[in-house]
Amino acid sequence: MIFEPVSLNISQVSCERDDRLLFHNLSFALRSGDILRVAGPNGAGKTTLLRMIAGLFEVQDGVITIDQEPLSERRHQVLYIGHKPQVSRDLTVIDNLKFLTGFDEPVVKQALIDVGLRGYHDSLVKELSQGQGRRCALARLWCSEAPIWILDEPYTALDVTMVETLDRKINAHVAQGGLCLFTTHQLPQSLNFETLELGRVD
Amino acid sequence: MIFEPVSLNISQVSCERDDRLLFHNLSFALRSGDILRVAGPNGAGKTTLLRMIAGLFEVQDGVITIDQEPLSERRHQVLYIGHKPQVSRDLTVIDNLKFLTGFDEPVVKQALIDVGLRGYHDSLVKELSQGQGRRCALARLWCSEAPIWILDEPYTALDVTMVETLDRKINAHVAQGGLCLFTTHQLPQSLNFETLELGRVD
Amino acid sequence: MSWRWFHQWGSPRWFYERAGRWQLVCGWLALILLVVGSLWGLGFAPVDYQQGNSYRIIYLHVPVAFLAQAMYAAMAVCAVVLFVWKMKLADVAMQAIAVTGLAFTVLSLVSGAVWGKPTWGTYWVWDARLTSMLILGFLYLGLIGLRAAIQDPDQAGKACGILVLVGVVNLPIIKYSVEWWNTLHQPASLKLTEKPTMPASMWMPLLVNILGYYIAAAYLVLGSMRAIVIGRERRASWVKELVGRA
Amino acid sequence: MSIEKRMLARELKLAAARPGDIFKPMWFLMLVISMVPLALSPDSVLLADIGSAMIWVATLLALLLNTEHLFQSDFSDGVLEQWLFLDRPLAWLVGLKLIVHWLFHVVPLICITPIAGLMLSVPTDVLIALLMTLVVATPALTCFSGLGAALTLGSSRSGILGVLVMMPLFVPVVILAAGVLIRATDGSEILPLMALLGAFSLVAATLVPIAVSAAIRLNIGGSN
Amino acid sequence: MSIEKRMLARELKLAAARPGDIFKPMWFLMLVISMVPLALSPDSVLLADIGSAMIWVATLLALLLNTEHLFQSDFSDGVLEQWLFLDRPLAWLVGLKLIVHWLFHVVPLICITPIAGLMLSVPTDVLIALLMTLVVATPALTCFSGLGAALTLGSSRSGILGVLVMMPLFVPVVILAAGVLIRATDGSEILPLMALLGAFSLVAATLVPIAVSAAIRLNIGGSN
Ligand code: HEM
Ligand SMILES: Nc1ncnc2c1ncn2[C@@H]1O[C@H](COP(=O)(O)OP(=O)(O)OP(=O)(O)O)[C@@H](O)[C@H]1O
Ligand SMILES: Nc1ncnc2c1ncn2[C@@H]1O[C@H](COP(=O)(O)OP(=O)(O)OP(=O)(O)O)[C@@H](O)[C@H]1O
Ligand SMILES: [Mg+2]
Ligand SMILES: [Mg+2]
Repeated sequence: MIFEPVSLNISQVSCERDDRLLFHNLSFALRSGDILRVAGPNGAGKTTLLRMIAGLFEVQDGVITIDQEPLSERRHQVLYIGHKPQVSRDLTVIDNLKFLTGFDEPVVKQALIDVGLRGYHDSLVKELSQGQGRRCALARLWCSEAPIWILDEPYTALDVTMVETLDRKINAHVAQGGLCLFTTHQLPQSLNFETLELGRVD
Repeated sequence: MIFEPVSLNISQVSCERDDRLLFHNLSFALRSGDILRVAGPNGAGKTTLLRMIAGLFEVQDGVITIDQEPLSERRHQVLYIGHKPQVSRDLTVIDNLKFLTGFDEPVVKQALIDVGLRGYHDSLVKELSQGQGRRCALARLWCSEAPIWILDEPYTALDVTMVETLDRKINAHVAQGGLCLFTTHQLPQSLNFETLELGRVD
Repeated sequence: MSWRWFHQWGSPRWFYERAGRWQLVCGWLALILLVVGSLWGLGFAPVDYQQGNSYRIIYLHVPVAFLAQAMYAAMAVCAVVLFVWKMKLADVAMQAIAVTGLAFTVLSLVSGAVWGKPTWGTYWVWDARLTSMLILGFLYLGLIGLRAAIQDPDQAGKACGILVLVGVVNLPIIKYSVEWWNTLHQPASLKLTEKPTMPASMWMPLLVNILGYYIAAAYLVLGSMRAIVIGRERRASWVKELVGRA
Repeated sequence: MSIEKRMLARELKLAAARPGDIFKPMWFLMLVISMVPLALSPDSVLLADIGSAMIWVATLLALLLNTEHLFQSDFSDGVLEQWLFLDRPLAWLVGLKLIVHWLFHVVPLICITPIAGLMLSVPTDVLIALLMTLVVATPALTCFSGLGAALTLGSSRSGILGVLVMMPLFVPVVILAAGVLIRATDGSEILPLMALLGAFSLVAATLVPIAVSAAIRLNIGGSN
Repeated sequence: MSIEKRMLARELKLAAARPGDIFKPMWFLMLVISMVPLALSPDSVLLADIGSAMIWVATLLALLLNTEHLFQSDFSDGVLEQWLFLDRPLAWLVGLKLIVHWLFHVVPLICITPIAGLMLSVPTDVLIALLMTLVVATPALTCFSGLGAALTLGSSRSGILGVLVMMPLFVPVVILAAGVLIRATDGSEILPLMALLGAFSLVAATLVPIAVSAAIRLNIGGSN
């Protein structure tokens, strides 16, 4: 699959939380093929920025558009994976994924094999280890049709093998014309990304 | 502070979960000054092993002792930090720490400054970012009197500065005669540790 | 009583095979007793001068009511065994008994209600015996619900064990308090220490049926214990072997 | 699969994964109903007098408790925020969830009330009226308590707020239902009141999901 | 600071941080009490007859719902497992927690019952007896529902399961309290029954914390 060219524009966005100025008049644009790492120390506002772009946190000041259209029109073109598990603890791995992606059993099963959860299809999410749960959430990337990926610390809890697999997947995604924004405190080895440094403004 | 010499003995410990054999007849011993990293892929049983040693998961087969005494007698010599936040979301940072450590305001405040949470003393934990919340939990290490530290993925969500600070703290702890067991998928740069590899037995 | 005996009993495989044989014996014995008792009671025992033929529900109602109570006691014994000797089989028994016990409780409630309509003119009254039976039903339900809510079988077993033990301490208190609150139901008509008030031709078949139901209960419990053992050990080699053979 | 089908499939799976959620309210109802004679008196005449009202209040409570955490686990697992990325209005998805919840968790509750009625010796015609009021009124109650659940999602402190907001909304429903039951006991006409109740439920079912979706959006915005 | 002082300080802070937890049960009680006349009939003689029993059942329910999540947030935040590393028996800490819970969350509930009594025109002497039974009986009820909460900690969406599981065990308490109330209405001697209730509470308060701590240990063992 090749995505239509897509562009994400952030212009003059500012954010204040609890009287702390997180970022001020931030502007940048991403196009198909771009990978952007949002970096910064703990509490810099990375998660806040990502949630703003995903439309989960109200933009207080500034404008964010996808292909010149407001975010709310293009929700389904965005795939967001945040800090939370994103999967229901009481459902099996496969049922969770079927709901989240809308794909059928064979596709979803293949995705689970790709993330190394072969043999865990019918386990409940609450019976998985930390990293396995995270893998389950990330399996969505293997059956996603959204061009814009927003990943908040996707490498958390993953072992070395899975980190590499994920890097490969992100590369493949942007090669198809997608774009990816992510945060992490571990420097990815095999990604070709640009960095946006969020520092303490104060 | 210098700790009394302490030793931790794990002998012939096995564990099976959901009919998967995680480890079998595992034996090792740690003494004051040792740092051990428990490594292995996701789902290998690292968390399970650490919880067993901390006395939070029943030892099904085998014996674990501290200074030749059963674990249950020496509970208060162990400090365990796991996957969960370990702090209450509805309390302030400082109240959480005062409860967990039993130290008074000045000591606890210093610890918070050490982990870079100056200015957040009276924030509620739920208002912190992911990494700040983790820092709050780790601040316990700065006012702990337990010689045995068991840390399950302590580096998760921490930025580079804090990772270094934590490394220094662990080094200082073992220099004082403590011992430390931890897991992580990121290789620590400035620690001098031995590795126990947990693989899939099956 | 040697420890080996306990050890053997703790082995699921040993139990599964042995219990199959016991079950067979219990099944036949129960069948014979129940057929004899029921035919005798329903067909040949005399008509009651007050209640007419409707009293014949007694041949179901009374044994089932006895059993419902006895099974809770059996479960308490299992809980003690579980905590003292850490025998997994006791937990299996507890699980099996909870389900069977609930079934008997419901049966006794339903048979009592059906009997209540002709004799008291209503299906239900808030009488002590009936109320404490209802509460017993809720206790069984609680055990089943608790077990269903906890994923890990060992953990679920221990949680149920705690509940059973707390419940068994309370059961006499509940029964006593409910009796003090309101009593209307038939007083015991079969007592070990006194001569029964019923004619022998009425209580003899009842006795046969009571015995029959007890053995039938053993049959049911053994059956569900075997099923539970197989379910829990489904990945053990001996179960795979067994399934492979079948 | 269409999004609607996915939602339904998921709710079915969840209901199957947590069968307790279906039985618990029924069980609660029966327990409350059996506590009443214990606390009051076993006298069946008195019980029959207050029986239908007790059953109504107990059902209301069971429903409230059942709906209180309707969105909680989806919210804290981060699944609810994923709903925003689906190609449907949130209010529509919320409406679906409420309907499914009513079908799976409230209807079984209504089905068990006749047994409760028998135990409290409620006369048959009153019992029938009781059942009818419950069927007609519970959609409104479900919507309102769903709104309460959505409002209280975010912080532990808004707890009181959500519940206080809901309280005045229940009152008209309870008064109307009580009117129906009193008329049923007298043997007079119940249709006009039932129609009113039905209208109330209908309006609630169309408008409340919008409020619920606004509340959910609000709470997602505040979380990390 | 001693461990006991730390526990107490923390509970105080938590109570201050979640005032909703204190007001919600009171609100619930008032809701149930105001629903009863609405659903029944405003006839004050009937209300006075059933009033004290209704208040008792409503308080019981409010207490149950309040205690239902006693350990939940500490458990899921991983704070409860840290209790195991404190240099005190778990049962002792649990006992402390239960006492504090009773003081902060149950006593306010009892304090509000007189208002409920006035609303249902319960006579003053019965009201006094009602208050006394509540004070004496609630420790036992708190302990039992704490046990229910502890037993169901592990299952993620246990909801009111803990309540349902423990409710049958409340029967003796309810019956004894009802006995006291009936005697108070008659004007006869209530002391012996009160003594029985008190004894029950005392025994529960000493033994149940042990069962609770066993249940907590169990659930910590199963979690990650
Ligand atoms: C739902 C309704 C009823 C329930 C739950 C119920 C419950 C019980 C229980 C628990 C027992 C065993 C008592 C014991 O252990 O000593 C029992 C025995 C008995 N019931 Fe019922 N009962 C009900 C209705 C009736 C009715 C309507 C009658 C007939 C008038 C009746 C007649 C008896 C008799 C004769 C016994 C044997 C008493 C004895 O030998 O101990 N029951 N019932
Ligand atoms: N609550 C549970 N119930 C049943 N099985 C579980 C449970 N938690 C974990 N497991 C299983 O136990 C195994 C080991 O889990 P554990 O959490 O110890 O892994 P881990 O080595 O810490 O992995 P990770 O690197 O992902 O944290 C896994 O295969 C998992 O499926
Ligand atoms: N729910 C909240 N309420 C109030 N303030 C918050 C809330 N969540 C975060 N903050 C504040 O907003 C700031 C940015 O938080 P954010 O989660 O965006 O940081 P981050 O860059 O993602 O950090 P980390 O690397 O730790 O994940 C922090 O200073 C934090 O204190
Ligand atoms: Mg973040
Ligand atoms: Mg782990």
